[in-house]
Amino acid sequence: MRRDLKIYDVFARQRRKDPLMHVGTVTAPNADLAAAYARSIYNEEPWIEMRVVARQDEIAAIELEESFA
Amino acid sequence: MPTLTDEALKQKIAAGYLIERPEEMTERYKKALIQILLVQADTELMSAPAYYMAACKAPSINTRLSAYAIIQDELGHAHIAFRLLEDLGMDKEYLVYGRKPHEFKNPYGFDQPLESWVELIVANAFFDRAGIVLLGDPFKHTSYGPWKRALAKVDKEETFHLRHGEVWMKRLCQAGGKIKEEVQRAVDWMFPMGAEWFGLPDHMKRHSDQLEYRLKGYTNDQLRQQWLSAVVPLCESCGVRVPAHFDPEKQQYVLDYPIPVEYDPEKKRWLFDKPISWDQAFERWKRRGPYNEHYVKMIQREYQKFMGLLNGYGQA
Amino acid sequence: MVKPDEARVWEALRDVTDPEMPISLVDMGMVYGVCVEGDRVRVQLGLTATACPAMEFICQDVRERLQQEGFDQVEIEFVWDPPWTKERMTEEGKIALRHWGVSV
Amino acid sequence: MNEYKSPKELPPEAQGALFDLLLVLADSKHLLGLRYGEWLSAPALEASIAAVSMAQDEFGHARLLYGLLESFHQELNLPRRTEEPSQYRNLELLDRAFADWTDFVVANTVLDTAMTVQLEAFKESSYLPLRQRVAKMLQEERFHFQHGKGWVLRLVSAPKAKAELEHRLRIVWPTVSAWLGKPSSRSEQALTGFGIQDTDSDGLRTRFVERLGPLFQQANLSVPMIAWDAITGQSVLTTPPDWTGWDESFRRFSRTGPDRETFAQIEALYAHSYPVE
Repeated sequence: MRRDLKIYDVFARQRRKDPLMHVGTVTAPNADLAAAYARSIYNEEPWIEMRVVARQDEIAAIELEESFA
Repeated sequence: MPTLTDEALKQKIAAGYLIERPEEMTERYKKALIQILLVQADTELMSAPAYYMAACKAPSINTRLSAYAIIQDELGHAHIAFRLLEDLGMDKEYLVYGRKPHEFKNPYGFDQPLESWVELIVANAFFDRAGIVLLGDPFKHTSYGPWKRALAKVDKEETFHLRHGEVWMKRLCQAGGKIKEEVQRAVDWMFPMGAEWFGLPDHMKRHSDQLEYRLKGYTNDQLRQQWLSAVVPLCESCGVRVPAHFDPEKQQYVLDYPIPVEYDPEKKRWLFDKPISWDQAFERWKRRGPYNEHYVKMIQREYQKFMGLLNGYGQA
Repeated sequence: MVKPDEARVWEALRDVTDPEMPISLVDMGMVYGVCVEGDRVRVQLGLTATACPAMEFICQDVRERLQQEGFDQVEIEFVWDPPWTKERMTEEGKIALRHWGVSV
Repeated sequence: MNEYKSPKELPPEAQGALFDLLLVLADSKHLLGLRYGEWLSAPALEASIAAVSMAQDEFGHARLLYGLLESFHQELNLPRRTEEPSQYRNLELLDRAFADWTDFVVANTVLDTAMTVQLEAFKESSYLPLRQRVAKMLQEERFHFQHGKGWVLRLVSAPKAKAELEHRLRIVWPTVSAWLGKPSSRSEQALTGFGIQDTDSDGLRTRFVERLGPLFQQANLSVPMIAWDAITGQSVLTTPPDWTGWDESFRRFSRTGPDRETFAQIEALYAHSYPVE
């Protein structure tokens, strides 16, 4: 991926009582574009709130581990 | 982490395990996944310029709007597939803007010009139905978690495209006369295009990694059957002829011509009396249809120029 | 007190879904008002977006469903004020239904 | 203040001025929709998606505004309009396809914002049908500016792209700034006098500059028509438009209308035999 682009995770919810859930990702050079892109790509539901966060700013508190179950 | 063998992976998948990250895959699994995702991505991407071409002939602001909504959805689906490929280590920018036209893996149907509103409608009814059938399969069966989740959105939106196609097809056919004849002409070239979409029949197909890794669950013939069982009754209810019917003995839909047959893309005409081998059909696909270059250019036109502008003073 | 005819229209509109999502127009909060006069009915709808690509489908479905209910003339009026917002969904729809005496 | 529920209730001079302005807006949004929609070839797939999405918003608004015009019963005469490009009243910068992505970004920030500023002036309009529709349109416009802003910030990170952007801004500025209306014209007096819009054209221009100024400032763009007043912290317009050749009812300097290619697409919308509602 080009160095000037970042991956952003997109979270949204439909109702006040719902938690924000992960709905997808976008790549963008800045936060304004990430938000505008997210809004036009993940428009399948009438979300009441949508947020984007740069993946590089997320840290794992619990890391997904391979399960042998 | 212990090295994962293909056999062990297959066992886990058979037990219902969902793969979430590249580290959990074998090379072979990854390769098969990339292959199937790339076909999806390219198909969605190249449907957009084809639909756009027809959208410019939309007969009102309302209809143009619905055509644009469909184009937006298709590009959105392509984006999702390319994003998934990016997470598997592929370069999304190169895949969209760097490849040569003939390197795109979309079906032959989206190498064809869609020249009227009627052709857009029939494409919605036939090609989007093919898309729903093909993607409904991994949505239900796939062992790759991120893909399965992403397909929820895709499935929802394709249902609208289909409804758009089917409602409009009925409306156009009810109008009768010249308009219905136009629908018939579109159906005549697009129906066999759709039937061919699903590829080699099962009895000719070698083993498939895509099935064994449960990237998908249905065979080509099963998928083609699903498509026929939606499309043939639609056409019958519209009073439009299609070269296929339901065979009560076999309890399935059968084609009235030997598939595959030769196609004349200039005249948009199938030569039903000229059967060809599947190898010859694949040859035709590889040579690409008449609008392959045009459509790819519609997507890529500005990118190089723009990167030049950005990079003019060494900006990466 | 709601007229029985209007309650019947609300109930019928519960069968009409937004073509883009399987939620009835009522639960979407898109039905702003219903007015019945004899075999004529006027339905006020708020669209989710000015560019709603499903506008024609919605009109057609509403017309067909209400003609089944015996209304010869179905008039559809689009309402933009107050604008439809996502918060009109479901809960609002249910409140409206209860208000009109239809069981939820 | 009076409230007008239909064109009939409007004083004649206000009726004419509002009809003109609504048609200017409807045609401009229609054409902006066409232009946005042409960008399947945006330099990023995500931007193509945003472009098609914004195209739909503009079409949706055009549809709504054309709907408002129907009640005027003035000769809209669509068939004649489709034969004659010069009848179109769109913002003249939309007459032909954008030359490149920089043009798109300029339209997305500057042209689109001018239309939004005009719509905002109807929020408390005395003309009820318009006031009722404007909130929805404004709600949908918000992300257009965010998209434009994101691209402006992207472009100015590269010197060559930045210079190009500044160059284009200088070209479009006089036209788009004039588009907000001519001071003391009869139509402006009617529109503000009867409370159809809440400020005069210079008031609109001030808002327009205040909206774009902070972005230009943040992006460190030099746009000579706007100056940053360090004392008030506001952006101010330095050069008023030159009104030579201005036609206030069309809000254009030239009456040529959209070019042939564009016009062919508009004609397609009416020249058909399909069963369209």
